[in-house]
Amino acid sequence: MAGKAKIDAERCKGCGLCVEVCPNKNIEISQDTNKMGYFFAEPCGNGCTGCALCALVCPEVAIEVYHETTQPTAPD
Amino acid sequence: MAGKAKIDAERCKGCGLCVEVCPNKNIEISQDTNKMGYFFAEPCGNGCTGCALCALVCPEVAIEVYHETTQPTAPD
Amino acid sequence: MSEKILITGNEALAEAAIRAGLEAYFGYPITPQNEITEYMARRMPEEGRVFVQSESELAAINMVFGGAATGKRVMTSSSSPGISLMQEGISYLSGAELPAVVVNIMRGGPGLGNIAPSQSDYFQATRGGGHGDYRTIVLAPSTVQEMADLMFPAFDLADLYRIVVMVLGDGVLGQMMEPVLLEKKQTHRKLPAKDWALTGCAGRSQNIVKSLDLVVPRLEKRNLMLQEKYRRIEENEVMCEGHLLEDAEIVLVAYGIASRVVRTVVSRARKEQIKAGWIRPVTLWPFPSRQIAAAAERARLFLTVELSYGQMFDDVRIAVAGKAPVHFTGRAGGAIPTVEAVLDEVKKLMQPGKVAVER
Amino acid sequence: MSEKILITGNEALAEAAIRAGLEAYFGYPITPQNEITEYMARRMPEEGRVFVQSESELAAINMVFGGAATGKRVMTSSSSPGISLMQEGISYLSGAELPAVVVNIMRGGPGLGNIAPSQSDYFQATRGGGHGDYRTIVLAPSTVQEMADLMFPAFDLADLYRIVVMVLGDGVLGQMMEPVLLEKKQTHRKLPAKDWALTGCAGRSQNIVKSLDLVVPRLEKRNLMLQEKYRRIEENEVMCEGHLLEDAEIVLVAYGIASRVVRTVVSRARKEQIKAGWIRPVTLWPFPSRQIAAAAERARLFLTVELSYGQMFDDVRIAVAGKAPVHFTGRAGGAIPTVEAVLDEVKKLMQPGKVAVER
Amino acid sequence: MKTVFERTETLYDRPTHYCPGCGHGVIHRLIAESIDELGLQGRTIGIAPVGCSVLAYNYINIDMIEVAHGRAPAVATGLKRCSPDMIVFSYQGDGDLASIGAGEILHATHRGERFTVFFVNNAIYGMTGGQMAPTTMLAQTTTTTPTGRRSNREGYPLQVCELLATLPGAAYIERCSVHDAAHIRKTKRCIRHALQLQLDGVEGLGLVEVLSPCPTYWRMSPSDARKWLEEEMIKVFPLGRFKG
Amino acid sequence: MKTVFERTETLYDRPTHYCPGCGHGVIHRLIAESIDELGLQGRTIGIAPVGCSVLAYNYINIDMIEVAHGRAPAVATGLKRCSPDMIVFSYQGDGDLASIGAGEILHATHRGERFTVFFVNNAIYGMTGGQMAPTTMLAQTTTTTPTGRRSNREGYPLQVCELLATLPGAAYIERCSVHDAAHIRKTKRCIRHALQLQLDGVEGLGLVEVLSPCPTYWRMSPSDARKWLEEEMIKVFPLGRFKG
Amino acid sequence: MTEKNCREEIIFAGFGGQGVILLGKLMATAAMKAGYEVTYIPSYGAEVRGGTANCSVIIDNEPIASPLVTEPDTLIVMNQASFDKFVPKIKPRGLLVMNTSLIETPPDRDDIEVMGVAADEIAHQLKSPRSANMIALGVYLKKRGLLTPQQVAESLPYVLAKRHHDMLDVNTRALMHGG
Amino acid sequence: MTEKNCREEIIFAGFGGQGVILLGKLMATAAMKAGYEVTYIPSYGAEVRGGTANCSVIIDNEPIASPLVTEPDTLIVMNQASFDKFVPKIKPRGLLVMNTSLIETPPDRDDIEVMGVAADEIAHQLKSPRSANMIALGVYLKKRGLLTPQQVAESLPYVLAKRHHDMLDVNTRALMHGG
Ligand SMILES: Cc1ncc(C[n+]2csc(CCOP(=O)(O)OP(=O)(O)O)c2C)c(N)n1
Ligand SMILES: Cc1ncc(C[n+]2csc(CCOP(=O)(O)OP(=O)(O)O)c2C)c(N)n1
Ligand code: SF4
Ligand code: SF4
Ligand code: SF4
Ligand code: SF4
Ligand code: SF4
Ligand code: SF4
Ligand SMILES: [Mg+2]
Ligand SMILES: [Mg+2]
Repeated sequence: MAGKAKIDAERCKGCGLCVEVCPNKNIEISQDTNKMGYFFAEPCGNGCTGCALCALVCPEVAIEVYHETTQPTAPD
Repeated sequence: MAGKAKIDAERCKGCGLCVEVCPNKNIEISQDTNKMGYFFAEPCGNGCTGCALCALVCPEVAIEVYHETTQPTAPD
Repeated sequence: MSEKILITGNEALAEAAIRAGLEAYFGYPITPQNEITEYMARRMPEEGRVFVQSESELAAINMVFGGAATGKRVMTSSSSPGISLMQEGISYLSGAELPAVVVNIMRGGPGLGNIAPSQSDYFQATRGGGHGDYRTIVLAPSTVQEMADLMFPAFDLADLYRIVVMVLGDGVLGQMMEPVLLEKKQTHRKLPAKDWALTGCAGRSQNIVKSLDLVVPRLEKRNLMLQEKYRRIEENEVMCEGHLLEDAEIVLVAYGIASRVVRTVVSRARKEQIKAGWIRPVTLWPFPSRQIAAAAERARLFLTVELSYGQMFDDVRIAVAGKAPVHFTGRAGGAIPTVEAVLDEVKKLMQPGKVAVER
Repeated sequence: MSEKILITGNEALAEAAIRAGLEAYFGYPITPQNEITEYMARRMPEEGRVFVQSESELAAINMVFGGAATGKRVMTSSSSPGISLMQEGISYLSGAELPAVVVNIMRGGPGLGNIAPSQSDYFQATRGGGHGDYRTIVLAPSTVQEMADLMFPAFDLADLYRIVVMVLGDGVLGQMMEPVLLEKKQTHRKLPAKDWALTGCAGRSQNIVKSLDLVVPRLEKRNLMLQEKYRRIEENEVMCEGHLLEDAEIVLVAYGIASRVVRTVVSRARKEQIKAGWIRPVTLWPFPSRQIAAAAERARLFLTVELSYGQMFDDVRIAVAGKAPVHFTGRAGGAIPTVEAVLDEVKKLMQPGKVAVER
Repeated sequence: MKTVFERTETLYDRPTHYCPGCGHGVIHRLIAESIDELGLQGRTIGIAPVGCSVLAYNYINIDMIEVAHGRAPAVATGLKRCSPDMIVFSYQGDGDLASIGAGEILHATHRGERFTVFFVNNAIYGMTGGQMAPTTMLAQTTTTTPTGRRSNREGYPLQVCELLATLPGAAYIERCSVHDAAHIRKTKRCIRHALQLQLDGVEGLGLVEVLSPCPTYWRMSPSDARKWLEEEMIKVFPLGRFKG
Repeated sequence: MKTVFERTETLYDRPTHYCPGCGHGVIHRLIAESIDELGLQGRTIGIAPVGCSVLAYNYINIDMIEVAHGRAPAVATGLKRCSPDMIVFSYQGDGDLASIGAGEILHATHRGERFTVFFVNNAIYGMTGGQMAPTTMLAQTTTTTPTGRRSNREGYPLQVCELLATLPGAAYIERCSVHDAAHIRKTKRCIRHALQLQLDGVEGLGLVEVLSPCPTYWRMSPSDARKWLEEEMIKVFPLGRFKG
Repeated sequence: MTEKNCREEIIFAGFGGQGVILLGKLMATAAMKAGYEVTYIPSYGAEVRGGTANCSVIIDNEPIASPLVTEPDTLIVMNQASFDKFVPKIKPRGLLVMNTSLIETPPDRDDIEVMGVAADEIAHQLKSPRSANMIALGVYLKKRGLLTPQQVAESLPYVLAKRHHDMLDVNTRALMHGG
Repeated sequence: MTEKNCREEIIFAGFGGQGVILLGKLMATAAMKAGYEVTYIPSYGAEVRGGTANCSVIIDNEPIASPLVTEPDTLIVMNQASFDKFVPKIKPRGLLVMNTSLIETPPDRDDIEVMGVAADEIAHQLKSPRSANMIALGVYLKKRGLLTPQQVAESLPYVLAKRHHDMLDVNTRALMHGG
């Protein structure tokens, strides 16, 4: 695992776009709902590469992405 | 004289466009004013060919044109 | 006989307009009246009639201007900010004496405000928010049934007097549902022929629809004719309801949704031995000044209740003309006076020994 | 000391606005106030200030909205139909509490009407032709000198209360010339800092200029604050002139150009032993109700004179509150009541033995 | 004696209120003649704008309506949608159509409304006394551009035909001029063509822009005004067909 | 751990009121990031329109103003002329900019005003519940075109970039989209470029149109909405630079 | 209807997708068909999208003057936020029907009658997670007896959009369930 | 100014190009400079362009209340249409100055003083056809003596547009001419 996507469950609206975009199938929709009543997204598995595509498409800016190693793919 | 331009002096505002356009110098501006206070245009000379250019440019539609012979130049 | 259906005020109004013979609707979306525009978008083409979503309220009122000039029954609808944009157009319609119906489902203001109910456009509706000395007939329904029922006189009055008729509702009336019985088309009045309409001048002389007259005495005369027409309307077209006025010591005056709060207040007050009565203007212009003046002969005081900070209040004061103190209570910005608060106000005013001082 | 110059009302107003610190003018041509726009087109760039001929009145009032939000002194001017188009914008300015000056040089209406003088936009100006419960301060000059002089308090009041100030003139005042002494810039009042202005949030927290609040209690609170402000203005900012009221049996009430007709009428009436006096509201809102109520304690009757069919009449009746009959005389569509006609009306009303019946 | 030229029936025999040498009178005549030639007098509704031509109904003897400044295309939409069998045209100045009414003409074109617009571009606000119009030329002095129009403050002259021709809803767009006899003839053909298209039920809006002199506020003699139009205006507003 | 992606400073850390999958949130982010990258937070004034994004000031932490429906370009003119040193942008929907505000955007462009417009085209009126916009696609059903938009009644979808690019007053016009990550990146570059041009004092208006999904009133899942945008909308609204 | 002064004021509240608006319309329609006077008022939350939704219904055998409900006889509440907002408004001796699947705290009032129902769980068991609203309404109907669940179910076709008519059956079952 | 109650109400009327508006402004300016109170009101005819123009001037040594002139003390009239319109309004014992070059009929009132002047012809003779208005004003000034032609001429530079300052001399001569 080179990266880590942190999803704010309370900010998420469960649109599923991050799930769809993740090249590593590293996000899934939870069975639980948050306080707003949405089934939120949560990271799953260990495949995150820190590519930040999920954060890039998230309409709620609910995702932060971290990288363990030296050369991250920076979104612009 | 093949044609005849009839100018309604009371309708004329003396803009002089008919004078300028007449290929035969057949119109001039009078020394008198009409009831509205304009120095109106009046036919002069006998050169009118009935070409109706004067009527075509007159902003006041103050001119009617007649023709004595058979083939008038119709404006469209 | 048809059955009652549960329907929103906006839809009831729209369907009734169609049954009243509406031939063309022009409008621009705005909450809380979108149901009207959307209903028209669906139903008017079904009926083979005209529906146009205009690019703006300015365009809508001017499409109404054109449609009305052809002699067709036309209307537009909007809510507060959109109605403000129509003020020039309404003044033009009035000056040109074109019949048209304009619906305002009022929302909280000023500015963008919010989409909650309000009665803060009373001045605009009754005094002419546009320029010049003109009036529009203003009808104020208070139930969903009336949202429908008043559309028939709305179009009739417009045609009869060649005037703009404004139907003034609010967000609650537009959005709430009540059981409604919908009328068949019926014209209640004998209406004059529209010989002024623009239908092509074949076989007659030119018709001109206009409001300009650069010659002062002629424009003055036109204005005097308008004023004469307005006097006739004031004479003949006042609509008003009242209850328990025979012995009322306090008369509550309210229209539209506020009048329903007031009815409950009055019946509760009566239970507490307070001699209260109420008057509900149905026409806000012409205003039922005479009816209020009559009540003022007997009543000890008046209380006006509005979803605003006191607009109809002015008309009540003018009608009462000092014969009794006139008080006001109201809320705005989308808030609605509660039965409890108004009842408290009534009790406070009616306290034995309390000298009523005008606000 | 500078010399008097003979100048039109429109130009006097424009020059005074510049001296009062106007920083940006936005406007669209319309008769009879084109001299203002044209004067600004010439002078504002000379002063290095902003002049924009907008594409419409709608754009003009919204440019004013933007300009005002930066904290600059801004204004627009127009005449009746153009002012109708600004109603949404004025409601927004009021809701957002932006200071701005709007000049209306009224012309004959309704609709396109004509370009002759009129006072038929009184309702629109004083009651809010736009939607929602808002007020604008309305200043009504009656001489060319005052067209200039009132521009100083206009800008000051706008800034002091974060409110729209409307200057309500008419075609005669705009177009006529009188000798005028032009003031230097001077601020008569201590003005608050414009810490709400949009100047970039560097070094402070975000400023937001807005009129929306979807949360009803919050919008209601905002409205209550506005109402509180309006009460303060009613308390402190009434301007009014009166003459010969001590023993007046008949009080004539008129503003603007009509007040000058009335002055002549009153002095002629006095010559004929009629005890007449006059009141001239300078602020139409806040209306000098108290002054009129005071006069009503003594006077036998009131006569309101307007270039309309009775708009200020409502305010006079509310103020008099039944203490004396209030009569009205006026003309519109560009016509102006003559001294002779008004004097005749006064004589008729004051006929000994005649019982004055209200219109 | 054969009549070569006389006033057409639909044109009232009345003096106009226009200034000497104004272009409006000629354009009125061309419209009236076209109406008569197509036999439309009894089934046409004309719209007079706010502008010098506000009194057009005093000159053209058909059913007419006077409308708010700039809103003619919205009014025309109302008229035509309610009376699809009538021939509807608006007559609008450059202030009216291109400034305050820009939204309305754009959207009527956008919707493909089926009426005809006669757009009289005289590069000035005539009626209100000579202020800048959107079509005012660069460097042209007006009462609101006393030192001449400048592109960096007031922008460039607005080319209405070019703009509207980009919309699919426009059926026919052409720019003409009335500065001399030949162009007057050509303008007449365009006006008649536009009306004919409407008569034929062609989908979409027809617009004829007519460059027209305003000697008064150009502060020129009628003759000089025509020269200026020919030499200066046409450079910025090229004549020709832009659509249809 | 190195941070690859985090919320930019100028974007408030607050939940939005937008529907799941709405495009507005992404666009807000791109604007806020551009402002921060150019260091403009302290000298920018943003204009929120009337539309779903009316509350934009709750998300973007700069001085902001909320204006009447459609009038943002007029307000921006007032702001920028009075404060030429500030960076001024308007944020407008397709109903706001292309329908009721068509006159204002046209004239601000015509005059060559020097502010920036972010034009969010979602082919619908979101805020009022899904009515037709001028940019609604042919056959698209909305609450006011229940049987689908038809060209012969409501006209063709209005192409704003193409229209405004014809005006000399436009300095920079480009159409982008936020339907996938690559296009989101590209949109960000356009937004930043537009602000940079204003910062550089370039004469004329900059406008970035952003195609943006409205899953709610397209009545699609967020994912389907993105596909529809890519496959249908871009055909009618081709991406690319139209000016500058 | 023969009883005198039978009047019931109800507020239905929850978040956007929970179908409380539908409940209100359903109840109002059924009551209308049963011969009552009714009013129904929707009220959307402060937020444009999402957030909470609620509506008020009045059922009366006399004509209804004010349709506004400030102190409901009954509150049917589906989520925590609405619970917090509306519980204080219930009339003394009023009724609270609460969805215990999403509401954690018990009400801190002892002057009202409280009925908890795990509406979401039950709906899940019925294999119709979107019918939680009907479960709650069923509980209320069983308690109050103003209308029978059967009467209410008969109005379902009038308020449910055509495209959801496949849910008529399951909704009817949910209504009948009664908690 | 010492005389009491010196007040003069004048209407100037003619058609568009005759310069009656200028006369009004000129008279008002000169009176102002002489220390009088003055008002000047232009009034354009019904027609947008052309047609008649007129203006009213009041000169008073007291502050002027109503600036409107309905019955002038003096009418200075340059053409027939204006003559027909305004002659009936002149105050009894008032003064009429009429341009006989363009007005054919004599006034049918015997309660006013009439002064005819062939203003256009005289102006022609002075080689300044556009100065007919000044000729008429000169006649008036000679008659009324409220201000001298010289006083009035001194105000010419203030009211004449800069681009017409080449006409200052000839206009002064026309003013002095006095009919
Ligand atoms: C709402 C409104 N704004 C302004 C005016 C004033 N106005 C009358 S005509 C006109 C412009 C005239 O110019 P144009 O349209 O070019 O016509 P032209 O007179 O040049 O033929 C204006 C601004 C008005 N009548 N109504
Ligand atoms: C004058 C006026 N008219 C109408 C409205 C109602 N209204 C609010 S937003 C809107 C349109 C929203 O559509 P768009 O601009 O496309 O923005 P979106 O919500 O799609 O982002 C309308 C018509 C209003 N607030 N003011
Ligand atoms: S950063 Fe990339 S890999 Fe990691 S969760 Fe997000 S999209 Fe998937
Ligand atoms: S994209 Fe954002 S809002 Fe959508 S599911 Fe993922 S985290 Fe939630
Ligand atoms: S008809 Fe021709 S020749 Fe005759 S006067 Fe006219 S222009 Fe001259
Ligand atoms: S063109 Fe017409 S108006 Fe002009 S001078 Fe000749 S006749 Fe007179
Ligand atoms: S001002 Fe210009 S457009 Fe108007 S009538 Fe005169 S010449 Fe024609
Ligand atoms: S309605 Fe559409 S545009 Fe508005 S917030 Fe929802 S998805 Fe976004
Ligand atoms: Mg023009
Ligand atoms: Mg949109």
